[in-house]
Amino acid sequence: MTASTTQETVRRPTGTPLTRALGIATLIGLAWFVAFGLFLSPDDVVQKKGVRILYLHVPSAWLAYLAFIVTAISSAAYLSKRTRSLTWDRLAGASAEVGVLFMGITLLTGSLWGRISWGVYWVWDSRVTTTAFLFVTYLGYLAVRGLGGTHHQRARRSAVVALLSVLEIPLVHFSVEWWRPLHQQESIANGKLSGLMLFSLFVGVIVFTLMYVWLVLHRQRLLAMQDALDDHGLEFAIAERREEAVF
Amino acid sequence: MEIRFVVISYIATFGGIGVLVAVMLRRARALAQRLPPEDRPWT
Amino acid sequence: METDPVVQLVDVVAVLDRFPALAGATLTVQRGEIVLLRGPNGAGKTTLLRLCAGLLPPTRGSAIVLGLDLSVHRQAVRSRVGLLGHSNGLYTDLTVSENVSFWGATVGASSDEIAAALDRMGLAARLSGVPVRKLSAGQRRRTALACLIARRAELWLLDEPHAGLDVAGRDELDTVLRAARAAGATMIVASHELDRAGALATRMVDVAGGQVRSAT
Amino acid sequence: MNSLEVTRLVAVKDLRIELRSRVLINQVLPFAAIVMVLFAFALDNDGILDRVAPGLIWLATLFSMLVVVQRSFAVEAGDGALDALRTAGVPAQGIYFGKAIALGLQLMVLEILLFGAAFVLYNSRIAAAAGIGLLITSALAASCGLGLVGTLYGGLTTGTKGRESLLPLLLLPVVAPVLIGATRATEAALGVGGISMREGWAWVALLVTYALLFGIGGSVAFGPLVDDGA
Repeated sequence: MTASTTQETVRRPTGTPLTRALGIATLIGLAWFVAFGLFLSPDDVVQKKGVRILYLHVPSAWLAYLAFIVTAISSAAYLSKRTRSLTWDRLAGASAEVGVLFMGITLLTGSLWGRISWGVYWVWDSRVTTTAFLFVTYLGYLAVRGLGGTHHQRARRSAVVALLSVLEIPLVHFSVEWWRPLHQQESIANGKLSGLMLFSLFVGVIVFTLMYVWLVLHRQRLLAMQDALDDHGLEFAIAERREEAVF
Repeated sequence: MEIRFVVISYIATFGGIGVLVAVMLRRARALAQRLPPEDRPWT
Repeated sequence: METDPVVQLVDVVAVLDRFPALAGATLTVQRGEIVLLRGPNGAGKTTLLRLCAGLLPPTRGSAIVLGLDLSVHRQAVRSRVGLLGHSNGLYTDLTVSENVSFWGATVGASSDEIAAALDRMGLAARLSGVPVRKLSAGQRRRTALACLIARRAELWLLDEPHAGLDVAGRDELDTVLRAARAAGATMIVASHELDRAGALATRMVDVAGGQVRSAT
Repeated sequence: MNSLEVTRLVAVKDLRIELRSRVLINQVLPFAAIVMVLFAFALDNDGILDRVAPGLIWLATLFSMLVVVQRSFAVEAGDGALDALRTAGVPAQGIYFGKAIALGLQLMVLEILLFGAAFVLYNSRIAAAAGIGLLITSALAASCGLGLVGTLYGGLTTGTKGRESLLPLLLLPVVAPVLIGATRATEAALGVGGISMREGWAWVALLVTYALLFGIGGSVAFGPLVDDGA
């Protein structure tokens, strides 16, 4: 490895040609998406400008759920003996972090949109409530990841908590649904959106998914570097510890 | 009011993601200084 | 002589929250031996005992206790060793006999066995109905040892057993340990009390920097 | 040593410790009672207390439960007994169900007091004779669920530094279905909130499902969560 390439990889430590291409595609997509979402698409007849928030809201919600599904699957993969690898654990953690971010965005944009369309920031609708619970649950998951211990201790503990959260979600969802059966009408399903609006939404989902993949890849590599650094610290600490011995 | 809310949404969303990306990349660069390249098998 | 090793550690590394408390420890203990670990604070004595008790896994190296590999069968090892650490592991709101019965019951000990355990520690008569909260430090230590006996521990791991006891308590403890030695118990004892524990031990080893050397 | 035997042993041990130390009676019950009184101050409005009583009862149960769970594991961690239980090689399922049973029973005592308090302070009355059965069944099912979940997350947050503050964050979102279900069932039994008796029983079914799911999940998860060494 030459000095110049080392320099290069230090400057872009978690990037590869593939992620760079992905990143560029995401950026172009985002520019396009913002242009459509903010300027090119028309106002909705009923929701007026409020519909532009939906272009953010729906893709973030989709991504948050996708992220939590990925967390659950990677946690299960870590716990299974055949596929036990810290890579799964880091993927679960990275995905949960990105998921929490997108879920926060979902709640924020949702309440702003609600203020415009319903006149209130918050309604105790079942979907909103479940989402809020999910948000808090995954904040708890991230806190559990930070509890310390060796890498495998962290991995096992957080994987178990992630799977327990999966157990919890349907229970919360059904009880809340049953508690408040009233639904706000779905804005997409009732066919009021024009073709261009639907197209903007579609672009949003695609671009946000690309962004998710980029974020998770980088975050996961960052976590791997962190773990590797800890391991090096351990090698060093063992040597240092052995030096201590004066018999 | 609507315009204001729309703008807030867009700024918050992309601002939030932007901050995460900036923090991540800065942290990655700091770590890379202290790690040999073989710990980054993807490069 | 190399017939019945109870503990066989080879180059064991054990990590506590990133810190390698054991950094290549090697130790063999035969049945019936009473090994004294000596060394400064932070040398790794407590971690060595906790490792042998199956409370933490070896990060590297091979650790075999009672013929079972600690990286695989820690659960099985746990039920056959007894660790008496800095704390006694007693329920302070329960009485002496309730504590001993509880721990005895975890291995299915009969009431006769529990009575015998109390008796051997001199706890049978007056003290058995007293809540542990009201006992002196020495009496608590004896109760904890009675729990080990009731649990039929084959290997005793004692971490600073004399710590926190007054002279009378230490004498009491020594009597009890000597009796256990006579009964053929296998023990690993970590202690700073070289004169007391040394008199008891059949062998001494030095622990320093997470490693073990035979004492010269 | 089979798990069933350990379950009995641990449950009896925990309840005996509770009887000796009287933490539930001397500290938790007065706390729950004062919460009920404070609710009355906060919601001082004609007719409101009567209507929201079921929710308040269960909310007070949840908050008191946090204290009871912490106590249940403080007993183990205090003198290193949790380490001792680990070294004893006792099956984790036994510890889990034993502690959950003890916790559930303590919660039932708590609920009886809270219902009594609602009866006196909020003037709550059971609507019909059929309400008694519904009330008892829902309280039983809810206590089981709460005991199982509380033990699970209590075990995770026991031990090393500063974990105790994590308990409410992890536990409160998970017990939301119990809060909803038990409150609706109690409303049906007390004849407030316009919930029919049949609907009340449906909520009990949810509570039972909850307890079953977390009983199964917890029996698998408790061991790995409490035993850190792997």
